Amino acid sequence: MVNTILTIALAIIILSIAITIFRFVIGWTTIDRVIAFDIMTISSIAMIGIIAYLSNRIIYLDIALVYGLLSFLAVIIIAKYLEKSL
Amino acid sequence: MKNIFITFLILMVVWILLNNSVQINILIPGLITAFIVSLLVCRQCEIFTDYKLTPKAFAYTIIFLFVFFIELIKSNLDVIKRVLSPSLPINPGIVEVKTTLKSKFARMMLANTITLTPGTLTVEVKDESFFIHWIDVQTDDIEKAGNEIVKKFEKYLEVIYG
Amino acid sequence: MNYLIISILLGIIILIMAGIAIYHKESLVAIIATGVVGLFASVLYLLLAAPDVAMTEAAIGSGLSTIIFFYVLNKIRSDKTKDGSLKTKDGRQKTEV
Amino acid sequence: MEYVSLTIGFLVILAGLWAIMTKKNIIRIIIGFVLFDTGIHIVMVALAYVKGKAAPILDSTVSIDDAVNSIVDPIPQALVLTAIVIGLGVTALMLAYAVKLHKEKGNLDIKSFKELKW
Amino acid sequence: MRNSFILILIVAFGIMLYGLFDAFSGNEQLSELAKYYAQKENIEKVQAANLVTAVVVTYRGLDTLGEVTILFLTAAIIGFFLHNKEEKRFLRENSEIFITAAKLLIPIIILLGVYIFINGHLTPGGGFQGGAVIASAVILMILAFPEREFNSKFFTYLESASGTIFVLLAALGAIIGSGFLDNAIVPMGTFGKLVSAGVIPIIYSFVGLKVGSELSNILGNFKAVQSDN
Amino acid sequence: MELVGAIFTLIGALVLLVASIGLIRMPDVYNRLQVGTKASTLGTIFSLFGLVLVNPGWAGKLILLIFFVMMTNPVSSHVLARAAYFIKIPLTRRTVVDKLKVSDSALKVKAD
Repeated sequence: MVNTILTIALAIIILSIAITIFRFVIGWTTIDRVIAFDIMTISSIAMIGIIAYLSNRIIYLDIALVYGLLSFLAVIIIAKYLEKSL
Repeated sequence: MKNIFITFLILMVVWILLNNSVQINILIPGLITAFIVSLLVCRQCEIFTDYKLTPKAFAYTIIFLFVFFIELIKSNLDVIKRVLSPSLPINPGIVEVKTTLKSKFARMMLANTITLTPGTLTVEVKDESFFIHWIDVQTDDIEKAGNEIVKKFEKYLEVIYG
Repeated sequence: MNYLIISILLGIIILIMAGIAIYHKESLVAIIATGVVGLFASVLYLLLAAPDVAMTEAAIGSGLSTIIFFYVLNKIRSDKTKDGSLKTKDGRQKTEV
Repeated sequence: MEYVSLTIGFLVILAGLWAIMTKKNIIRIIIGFVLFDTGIHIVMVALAYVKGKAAPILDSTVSIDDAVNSIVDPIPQALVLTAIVIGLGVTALMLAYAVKLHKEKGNLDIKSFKELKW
Repeated sequence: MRNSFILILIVAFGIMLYGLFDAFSGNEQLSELAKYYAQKENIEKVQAANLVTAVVVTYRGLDTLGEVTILFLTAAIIGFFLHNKEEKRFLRENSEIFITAAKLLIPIIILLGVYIFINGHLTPGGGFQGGAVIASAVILMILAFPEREFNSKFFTYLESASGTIFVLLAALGAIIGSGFLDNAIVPMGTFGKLVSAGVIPIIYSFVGLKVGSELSNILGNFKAVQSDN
Repeated sequence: MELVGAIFTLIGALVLLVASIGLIRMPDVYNRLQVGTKASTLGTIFSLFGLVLVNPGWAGKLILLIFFVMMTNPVSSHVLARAAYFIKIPLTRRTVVDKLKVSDSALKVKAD
């Protein structure tokens, strides 16, 4: 039962990532694309958490931590690049 | 000195949470690492000086977290309502509010809280003015907007950080 | 556990992103798309039971190399605006190199 | 699942090769190289997968006694791990050359570098 | 015209890859070498719970040494190519919020990096990933405080020191133990705990420091070359 | 208890879906940034909190992850909004007031 619900949640997250990709493709400005990138990485963190539960390995959560760190850094560096103050 | 101690304490808590256990053979490398790291970065850890180590501050931290979570959930109901309604009821604008907080850390917490609560997003911080993008502008007066957005968190942060 | 459908969806995402990385006309978007390819490849490694590789790909292949790309792009752009061959109009960024 | 991953890997390799061969901008060529690299890594990890087995890290879910029958192949994973780091080094080196070339000629079009053309 | 030739080439390459794909029929069990590595007595001899780490550090330890050398050469060549004296540039001030957040996050990120490479024999991760995380802490520092000078000399010394210790530890294995990179030169500890697997966590820590300082040097060089416009 | 946690996770996933829909529907960059940041942060927090309820043994790392997301995501969106305002991405036509433009000296470039 729990596994079924979590699998459905995983599918919904993938769907939301697909919708975000639509914004990434048509995005009007660069900032829009960066927002889409941010949401994709944040959603991937939730996705990795659910995959970790379904595989029953706590060690997968380390990867989610690294993900969170690097998405933060990438967004900051893109913003500073756009401000021309890198 | 107090800075190094607070940094060390925070790093120890992070280490225990990372390892997810409190055995002695995990704690000892953690102690060494946290000590070295807190000595290495102590040049820039003056942000923790403002935290008051009193029971009252601790109690207010918990109340603040509670209020914050309620606002977070309210904000998302708000966002969901706005996104899913067909007419897209938005009325955006950038307003200015004033804060009296001095401590850097408290100001960061305030900005983060503003960003995560209903319909507001911090765009620029300059001295004591916060410029906030508000998705549903009700007033453009500095005082009234301040009452609407900032006051409910400011009173807790003032007690916690002084 | 059957991850088949999830891996197919991830594969479609990766291929779309690779297409954007090759064919989009702004270099900045191409670089972000390359980073996203690395990111979802890392989730795919996780499904293929290789957490070590997933962590390496997330930290190095998708994180640090994107950062280095941005430094280089910044360097190239700043030269270009200096000799005035590619002026920025108000607001819209021209980042094509 | 390993078939799907293998297909994705091969397609990404072809996309990267296409970018390397057709693009004129040096930055795009380097992007093609990165894609090629990622594709090869996906292929190698997919070849290491064993049906229905867990990651090669022993803890409470994978016991030491039954390790042979319950883990996937660790050797290609170790090779890919080193290959990714080397890939970063190669990419950084190529980008450094790109900066140098840009300083020489003022642009990055591959057609304007004719000195080594025979 | 030229593109069509390339297309034909790509299609030929694709057909070749399809041949590989066709011949592949999923693995049902491990290969012979992997079976040898996964046997109980061999795992107990090396004592690393993470078999990938066991392969990287002990069985294929020389590869790791060569790889670290390649990274060192890359850093040296990039430093040689891009060396510029850093000038003062006028940058826009950072947001105060971002600076405060960076001050809070930098120690936590460094601690995360140390956790990753100390636990390399128990959890996924190890020297290379931990080094990358430490390098990203350094880049966060560069981004948040652009007016501070990047101290590349410190990283050079750290890198040489940890590289030397790595080689010395490996050679010590050849002198005391049974061969180059033998991990039984210090007490082994109990399997699955943090203090176990002999010399593996120590070697991986130094690999992590070395990789971290090398990557930081590369990034610092790329930052320094910005300023000559 | 486990069922409650699973339902929490499902709600989190739905909130993430709302975030992506909002990204499509909103009219300008700042509104998209608002919706994106809030909904994605809360969606992730809900999902991870649901996993805490499902499997209390993992609480340590998951709480650290929640803390990390809560600290970094608002900061990155603030920096992004600042950059967007600085490079003069226009606000939508439905904007009623822009106080920042009045005191625009805050955003003058010092040199360059």
